[in-house]
Amino acid sequence: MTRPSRLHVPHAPARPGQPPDFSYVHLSPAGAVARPDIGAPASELGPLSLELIRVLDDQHAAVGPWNPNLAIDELQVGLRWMVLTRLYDERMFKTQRQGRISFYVKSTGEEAVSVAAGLALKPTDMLFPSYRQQGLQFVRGMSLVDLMCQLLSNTRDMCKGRQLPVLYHSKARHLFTISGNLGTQCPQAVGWAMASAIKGQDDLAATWIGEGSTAAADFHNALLFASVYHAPAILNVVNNQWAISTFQGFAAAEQRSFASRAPSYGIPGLRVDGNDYLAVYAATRWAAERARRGDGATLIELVTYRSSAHSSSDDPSRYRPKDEPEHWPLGDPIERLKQHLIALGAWSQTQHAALEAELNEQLSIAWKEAVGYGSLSDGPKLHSDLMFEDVFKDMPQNLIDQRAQLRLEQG
Amino acid sequence: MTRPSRLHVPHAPARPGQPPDFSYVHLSPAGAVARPDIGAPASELGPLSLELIRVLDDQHAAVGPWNPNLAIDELQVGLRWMVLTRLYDERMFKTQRQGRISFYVKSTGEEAVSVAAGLALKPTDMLFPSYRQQGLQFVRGMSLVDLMCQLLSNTRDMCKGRQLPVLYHSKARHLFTISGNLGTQCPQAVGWAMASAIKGQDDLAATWIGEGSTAAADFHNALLFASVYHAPAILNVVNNQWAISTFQGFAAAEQRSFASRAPSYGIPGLRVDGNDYLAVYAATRWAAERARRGDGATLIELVTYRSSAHSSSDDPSRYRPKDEPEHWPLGDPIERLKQHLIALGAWSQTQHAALEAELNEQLSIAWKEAVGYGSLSDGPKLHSDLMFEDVFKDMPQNLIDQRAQLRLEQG
Amino acid sequence: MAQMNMIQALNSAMDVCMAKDPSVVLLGQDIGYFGGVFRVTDGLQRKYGEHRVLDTPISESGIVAAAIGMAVNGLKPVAEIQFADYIYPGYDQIVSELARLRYRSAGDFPAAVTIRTPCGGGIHGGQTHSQSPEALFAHVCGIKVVMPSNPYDAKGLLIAAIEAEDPVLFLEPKRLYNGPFDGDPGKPAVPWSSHEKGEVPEGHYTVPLGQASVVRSGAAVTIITYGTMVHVALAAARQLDLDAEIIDVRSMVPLDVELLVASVEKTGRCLVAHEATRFGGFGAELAATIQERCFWHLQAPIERVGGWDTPYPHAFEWEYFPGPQRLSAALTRLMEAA
Amino acid sequence: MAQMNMIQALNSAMDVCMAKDPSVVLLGQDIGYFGGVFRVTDGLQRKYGEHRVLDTPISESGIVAAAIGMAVNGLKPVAEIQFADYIYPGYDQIVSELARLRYRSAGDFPAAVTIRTPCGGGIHGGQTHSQSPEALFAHVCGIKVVMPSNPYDAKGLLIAAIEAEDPVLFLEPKRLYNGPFDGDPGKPAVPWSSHEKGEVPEGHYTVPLGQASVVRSGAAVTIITYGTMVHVALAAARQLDLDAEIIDVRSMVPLDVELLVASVEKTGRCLVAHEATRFGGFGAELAATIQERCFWHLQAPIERVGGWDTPYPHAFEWEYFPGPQRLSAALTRLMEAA
Ligand SMILES: Cc1ncc(C[n+]2csc(CCOP(=O)(O)OP(=O)(O)O)c2C)c(N)n1
Ligand SMILES: Cc1ncc(C[n+]2csc(CCOP(=O)(O)OP(=O)(O)O)c2C)c(N)n1
Ligand SMILES: [Mg+2]
Ligand SMILES: [Mg+2]
Repeated sequence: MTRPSRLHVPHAPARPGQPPDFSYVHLSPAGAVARPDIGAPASELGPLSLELIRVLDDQHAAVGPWNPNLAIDELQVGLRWMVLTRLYDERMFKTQRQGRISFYVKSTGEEAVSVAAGLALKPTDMLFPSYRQQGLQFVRGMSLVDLMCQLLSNTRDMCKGRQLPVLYHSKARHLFTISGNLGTQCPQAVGWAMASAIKGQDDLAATWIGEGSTAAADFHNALLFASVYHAPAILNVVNNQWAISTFQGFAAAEQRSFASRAPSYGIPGLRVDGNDYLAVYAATRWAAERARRGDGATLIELVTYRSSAHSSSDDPSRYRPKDEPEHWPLGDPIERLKQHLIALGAWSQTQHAALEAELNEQLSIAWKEAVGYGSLSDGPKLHSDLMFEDVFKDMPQNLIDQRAQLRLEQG
Repeated sequence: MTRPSRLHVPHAPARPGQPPDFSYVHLSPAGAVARPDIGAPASELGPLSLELIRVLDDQHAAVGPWNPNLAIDELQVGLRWMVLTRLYDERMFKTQRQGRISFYVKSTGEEAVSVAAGLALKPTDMLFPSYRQQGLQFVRGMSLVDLMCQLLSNTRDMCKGRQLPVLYHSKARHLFTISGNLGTQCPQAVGWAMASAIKGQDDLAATWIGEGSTAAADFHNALLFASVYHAPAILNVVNNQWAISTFQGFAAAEQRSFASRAPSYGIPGLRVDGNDYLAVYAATRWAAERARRGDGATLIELVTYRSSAHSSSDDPSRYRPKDEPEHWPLGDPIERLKQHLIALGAWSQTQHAALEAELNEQLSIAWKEAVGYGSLSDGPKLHSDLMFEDVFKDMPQNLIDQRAQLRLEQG
Repeated sequence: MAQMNMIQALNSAMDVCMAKDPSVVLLGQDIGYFGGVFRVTDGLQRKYGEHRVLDTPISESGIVAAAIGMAVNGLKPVAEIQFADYIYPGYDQIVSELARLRYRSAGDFPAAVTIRTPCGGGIHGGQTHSQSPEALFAHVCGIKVVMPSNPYDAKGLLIAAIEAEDPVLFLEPKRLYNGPFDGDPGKPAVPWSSHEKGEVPEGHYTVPLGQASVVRSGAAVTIITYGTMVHVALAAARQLDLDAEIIDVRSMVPLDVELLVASVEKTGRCLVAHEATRFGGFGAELAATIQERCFWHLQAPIERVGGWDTPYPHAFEWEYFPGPQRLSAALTRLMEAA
Repeated sequence: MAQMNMIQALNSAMDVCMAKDPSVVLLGQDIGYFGGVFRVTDGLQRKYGEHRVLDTPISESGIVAAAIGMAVNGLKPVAEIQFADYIYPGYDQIVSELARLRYRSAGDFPAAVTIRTPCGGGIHGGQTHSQSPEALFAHVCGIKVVMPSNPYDAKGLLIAAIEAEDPVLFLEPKRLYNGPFDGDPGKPAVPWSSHEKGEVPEGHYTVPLGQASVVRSGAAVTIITYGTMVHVALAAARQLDLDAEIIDVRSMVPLDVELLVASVEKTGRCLVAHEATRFGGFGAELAATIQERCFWHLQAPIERVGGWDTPYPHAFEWEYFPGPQRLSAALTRLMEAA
């Protein structure tokens, strides 16, 4: 240590006490990025990984070649699910604060990422989310009560009490079981897609991973296998700028976008405004059609911002400026779609307030029902015998014995 | 399985019985690729990862901006080490066939990859090779006897009998211990380089990995950490077209070069004619200077061809055309440097034959000495007590007991 | 019945399964065109096509992850890891994912992947081609662990593994591929054709997972072992002319505890042996369980024999390997203990 | 002496080492600016600069590999894995590389990396924030494995680990970070300040690796355990009013066999307990060794208590956890056996 270190250490753009700074986020004007043919070779699509696909402009109009031209009612459905996602998040976070559930993760500010993508896909496409895409659960028709019961680990918990809150799944709705281990779902999704191709199915697999988690080797594996076998998959990187306290530069994105990882594997990479409902929808559609044609996988980087804490265990004021969220240059996805609908004359503040009231009412009713099925602390509880099931298809002797032992312990 | 599979399955360009086909190897003419400033930002260096840096042209002249302008004696030294590498490989392979050593790996056709790079670096730069860069051992001054003793696992084996043949190391010569596990050395090299930067050292780390092994997650980790911390490292991908029976397309290179993996992490990627001594030398120098200036890592893809079997356990005629080696478009690295020297009037066939005779004589003498120190089957043997050493710094009780037990067993 | 070595028996198992069930697919490094570095998948790509026998990149974690995804989408993947020593890059996908999917999804997303991999030493492979990592998987809940000791069991167990609805780690003692091996490298190699377990039916049959087998019955002592060591134990018992009962565990998970207990209750003495490193090896679980269950029947402490607590060194292969001598010494201690 | 909880004690250990030796560097996810999700590295980046306390990408294999390279280049890296449950992506670099470098290079390239990671359950973390993977490392030759049960030992062992010339896996029972825990989640939390082992010297001292400690001496039975379970064992012995000798293993590798043997020879009865899954757990090695060494002194079979052979389920945390009741039942069996 005689000479000073010349190691490069990435610096978060701003820490507490400093002014927020998003100058590092490269923006393209809405409508400015070309929309290549769906069948174009990946080698011609490099620029898409560096520019930013946007549809909604500052005047709330939908512009440019990526405009998916959705019907009014489709837009309203999207808005509804996004609002539900946000209200659900707020409600459940509060519930955690009150000690009713052990843990919670909000997706505030990232609702378009899941809702728009979810609606752009077919119901039989298989989804492999991370823990921050609850919008997918809603658009796939999961009931509020079912989701809440999972959070409560109660007698109706789809996971039979085995998973942390928010790690939902549904076989019927083609929603894969969410892992607590970051990144593992990505190459699994590619494997699923490979099987789809082998079986001659029309279905694709879509997966979501946080930008911080792209550092995990599994992300590389996903790109690699998708590249080799042209798997019909969509790999979504949700770049919400933060991985707990660590900013995106530590996932090797100080110099290049996450989307640009894809072209180096011969896969198109699209960098998309993740807070622009229409852009997310359009990019997902483009990638889905490409996959269904047999042209393989696409990586979509969704540039967005995690406006809340990482989880109920986190306090972001320790590592980023308190007012950083307000400075995020891509705005709020709900507000933007809402203003677009208002600009189209198809929505109003009154309607919006009514929607919120309606959904809040639904949440209250659902919550009442859900807690009736018990929680970790009160009410009916799952039988602890369940702990020994599903380790294997058939329970082996050691688990039968241990189940008996536990029953004895419990008197 | 009702509909036919639409999975894409990469196909080797040619299998036994088919005519060799290297049309997939994209070539640039010698001298045609520009040599950017060493300090140029990675974002401007994209094309270098797709073109092919070459210096020696078909008339055996050194041309273009990448010509390192080496002195005649430097070229002769390079030739000498390459010839030694080849003769050593041939001799040791035969030895394996005769049952004197248990296993061997040749680097035939890839001698420039290690010799030119080794000579372009400083002796204190730390090298993290794979099992196919024996040229590095020679240029770093390892003695023939020492290397042979390792192959023989004899009483002078630097590994004390613990490693398979060819997994050499030397602390004094800054040659890291070679792993049997593919790819692990790459992120280790980056860690070494990070430490170099932290300590303010001038030394860099260089590592070599086979193109098939770039599929290993460790390769991604190496790029990632090199990118984040601007580690002074050179990551060499030795693309010798084959990974045992598997051709390079299965490492996701059907559509893009291996070098192009680097720019997506903000690192320059150079695609280099690996059979062109001068091109390898010049590219390594460029990357080394860049690293020493503090501009971080470079990935160098060395396009070459594994002309022999994968190892002494392999029979390539089972999976590729017998005459494939003769069709390799980039020729033989030794022949090319030799012809260049002849064209310069600084070498002759007679001199070459004399060199071979001299080196063969050295090999004979060294081998005689080495076998004198024993082999797996004959002569003096390592004491089996050594098996229990170096598991830990100090031998724990269980190993002391087991050593005693073995001594008893042996009577 | 046909004569098969273990390679042929394993090949036949996969052939039978692929013929019967179109959802069975194979994937792994060099397994397709080339038929695998040990030729276990030889001819299967030619027969079933390259969409059912997939060559893969050199990424063990990618292979396991892809197999999981395929299984979730209704295929029955059989993944080969070229050597057990190279399974660790895939350890996370096996331990955190494959083994836990059924559990965490309450039965909704099981993934019945079979992972085949050659293990064990005795072929001068050095420390990276000789390992026996069964203990590192047996402790993980949710994956079955199997190791055959002969061609008949190999085929029957592999078919059972592929047909099982659980993930299975299938360890193949590579030293037994071509013939039984009694631990003496000096002796000429013996082919399976000279062994009764080299008689293998051509068609479909299973050897159930979770059942140990009595390889030889006896009254003086019980030797509990598996894989290559089954043959070494036979040789040691023969050498000592000992009336040993030798049990081939076959399935480490689930473990056939009752069979082991019954034997030790009968003999009162027990030796546990495996090739893997002794400290923290699977033998510890066997010894711990046997002493719990058979304590009052034991006439001597249970002996545990294994590889030493070091990596498997290239030059000391036979000093490392727990051969007949090490077994005999332990058996002698065991019989002499009063 | 100062009062420290385990977090402060660990922080102080690193502080002492960094102040003394400029080659000590820390790396891990969120450990720098933020000070770690459990705040174990709080303030160290501010004090020693961002070139010695490095935030890293979310790649456990990359972290271990980089630490190896740093160690080879003369630094003394202390890597944090955010939860032990997330160590598996780094398993290959630990098992195939870190643990074997000294061996395969015949002593030329040792890599003395310390890997710190919080382990164990009891904080409602579900199956991915509760695991105790010590057995998966103890079987691997070449890496020491350590787990403290109190702040005093935590600091002394961590300094010893960082100063050791061998790689060390340092497991931190996260349930003990803020106070001792006797296994009853209903009771109010107790801070370390009320415990004698919460008295921790500010400066440098070591607790040697490889030495177990007698936490409480007794004559009736020996309880061998470590981590959180040390406190549960104390509670169970108290509840049963049993003259139990309780041994805190502290180092699983190397293991202080003689201390354990001496105790069991004295008491003639032995219970082995840990939080990890029982099957194939480290308790199996303890039980197997004790029965080998103490067979003639044993008056009853060794009892083994652990977590069940299932993943650690979120809703059944306390039914899974081997609490005082499970221990008491085992102790009662053990004392009643004749
Ligand atoms: C393999 C693994 N390593 C570490 C963790 C701990 N961890 C949980 S969330 C998180 C940050 C993830 O950030 P990012 O991928 O950006 O997703 P985001 O939370 O922003 O949605 C970390 C490090 C984990 N769950 N799994
Ligand atoms: C992790 C790991 N997986 C598999 C292997 C088996 N293996 C040894 S060499 C090899 C092929 C490597 O090919 P490549 O990286 O192209 O290097 P080359 O042999 O061509 O120099 C394989 C699969 C291994 N050694 N390590
Ligand atoms: Mg993030
Ligand atoms: Mg190769």
